[in-house]
Amino acid sequence: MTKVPYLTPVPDPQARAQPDPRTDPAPHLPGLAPQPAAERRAEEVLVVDVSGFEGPLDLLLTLSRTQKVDLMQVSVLELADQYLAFVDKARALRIELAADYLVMAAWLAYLKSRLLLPPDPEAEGPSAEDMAAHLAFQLERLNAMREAAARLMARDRLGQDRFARGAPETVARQRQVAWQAGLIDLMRAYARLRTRDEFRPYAFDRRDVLSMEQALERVRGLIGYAGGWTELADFLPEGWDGDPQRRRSATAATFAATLELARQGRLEIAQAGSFAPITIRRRPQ
Amino acid sequence: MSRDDPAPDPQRFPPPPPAEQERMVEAILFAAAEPMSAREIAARLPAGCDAAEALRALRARYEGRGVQLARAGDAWAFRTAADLGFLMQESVVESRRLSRAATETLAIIAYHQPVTRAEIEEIRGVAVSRGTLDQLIELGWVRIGRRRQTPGRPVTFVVTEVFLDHFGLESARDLPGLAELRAAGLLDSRPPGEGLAPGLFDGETDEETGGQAEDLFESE
Amino acid sequence: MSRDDPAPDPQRFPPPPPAEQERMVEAILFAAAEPMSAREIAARLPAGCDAAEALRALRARYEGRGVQLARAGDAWAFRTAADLGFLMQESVVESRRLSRAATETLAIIAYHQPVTRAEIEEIRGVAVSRGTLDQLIELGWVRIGRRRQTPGRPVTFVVTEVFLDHFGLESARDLPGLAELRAAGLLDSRPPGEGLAPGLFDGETDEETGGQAEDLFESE
Repeated sequence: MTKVPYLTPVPDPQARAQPDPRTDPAPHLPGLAPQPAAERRAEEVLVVDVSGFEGPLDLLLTLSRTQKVDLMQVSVLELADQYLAFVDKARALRIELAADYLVMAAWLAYLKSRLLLPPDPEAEGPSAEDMAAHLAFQLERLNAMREAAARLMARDRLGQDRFARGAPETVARQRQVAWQAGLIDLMRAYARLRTRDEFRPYAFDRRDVLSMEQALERVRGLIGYAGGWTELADFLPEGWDGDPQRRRSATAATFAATLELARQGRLEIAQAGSFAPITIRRRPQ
Repeated sequence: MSRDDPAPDPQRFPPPPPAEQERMVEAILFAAAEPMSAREIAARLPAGCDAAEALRALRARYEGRGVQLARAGDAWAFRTAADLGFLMQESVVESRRLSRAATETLAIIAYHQPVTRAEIEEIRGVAVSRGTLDQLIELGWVRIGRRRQTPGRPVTFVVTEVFLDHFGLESARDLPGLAELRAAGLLDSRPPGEGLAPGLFDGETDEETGGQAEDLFESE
Repeated sequence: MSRDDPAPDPQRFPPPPPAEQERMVEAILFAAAEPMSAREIAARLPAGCDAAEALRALRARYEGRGVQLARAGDAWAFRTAADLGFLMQESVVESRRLSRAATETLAIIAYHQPVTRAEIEEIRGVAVSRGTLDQLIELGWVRIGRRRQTPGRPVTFVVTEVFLDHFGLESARDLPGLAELRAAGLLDSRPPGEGLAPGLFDGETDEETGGQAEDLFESE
């Protein structure tokens, strides 16, 4: 208990805040007398460096090394004593120990008592020896992984001992697009087109309304034969120029159709003046 | 040179044998990001090495290999053998489906050739964009045929041998008609509730379709 | 299928002779910085080539040279010989030093893979911080493997080809001391007398592990 290797002296943070005379390059600055050695030592509080350990298992592994035996032969009883002594010391120094350190302490105290007492034939669960063996196994396994990590890191590593090509060449990617269309697509497309009319949503048959589609169809067919300027009224289908309602509908639809064809650049529209007859002709190509 | 003093120890050892020097130069040039001159290489080698000799040996060793030790001015670097440059290209074939517009246009040309643009538009009911026809021509599936001897002498479009080859057809006349398409079940993938009246499909030609339009027209 | 035809030409030619195939693989691998699998190499070679055979020949050719053909898992790459690393000290990439937690975690994953987070924690005796695994995954050394078919279906971690390449290992079976560790029973997934002391750690980390595993899975 007197010589505990895992208790490392760490300078008190408060003491560190003051200029350290050992490293201060100018200890003889006016007004700053060198600190007496005794005072200095008092400020260096002995602290248990728990933060240096990665948990109780790490601490146990470090402790087990002080037994200077192969980990296979480590005395778990002795280890339990060492650990409990560590925890006591930390408590005496009023060091806050994380909960898992205390859980481990409790478990080791329990294990120690089980190891010291004669085995209870009534007791259920693993024997104290099994538990001790498992703890030894855990320590050995952790130690083995630590050594494996060190060996791994000591290998000839890429970028440190082994090197990749310094000037890799770029591989040009040529992108080719293969357009996919099968005969089936073609036939489906055609079938879709030629049967489209049959799949138009159902509409009331409005006998006295000429649709723009119908007018478009008609004007498109006739415009090729109309050499010069022709009146719009001449394009109305037969039977649509008598009844006023029908004529109005036909005229509106035909006019809309000529506007559409004019937009497409297929014909030209002219009107001499307001309310004068509208004339159209095929656009000269 | 200040470079000479800090490492006097290598001088005490004899230089490595030539084969080893060659290995060293090989490794240095392989890892180098830039071409290196013989002097730069020598600076990295143990004292007493003959970089020029090692480079000569190395160059001979890579003679005829897939990679060559090339010299550019004063500097040396490994380069892919010129005849293998084609391996540095990776061709990625991306297959894309033809757009609906292109497929429909192609179908119309195949079924109605020779066909004018206006006729295509009439059948499709929408204007055909320039790009669509261009794409089909670029693919080699469509070419421009004779001009139609009608006012305006519009150009016509026809399908090509490449097209027939691609679609496995002997001639465009082998394309199945609507009745056959229906018989093959190709017309059945229709939205529900839009049942077909079989009689309507037998009219395959333009005229007959036009006739139907006329019927609609004059039935009142 | 019409798709089968587009590249019939290379098939018509016999594959290049083996020596030529070796040159080609040499050129391809010299040009690449990252390891390439035999399949990737084959995809760049003319049709009918035997990439595996060419790799074998090439590897023998570079035996003992300054540059070696190294294998990492399924992939191949040229790397400078490890004994010549001292010549390239200028090219050393200053890598961030890994924490002890990170190196231990890496070793545990390499030697115990596939391994769950709970198992890593059991071996180390402390919870694995999120940053540790993230760092290893970011380095490309560790990736997520299959889920373990146990309650909670936790994700497992495995090492990658990048890890093998970095540490100069042909496969995870070549990890130093693997056989001895296995013989000593130190790699057994379920050691004798399980559920004793580790229970101490399990209790506090299990739930968290479950949660983390979910996170990892969903962030994929």
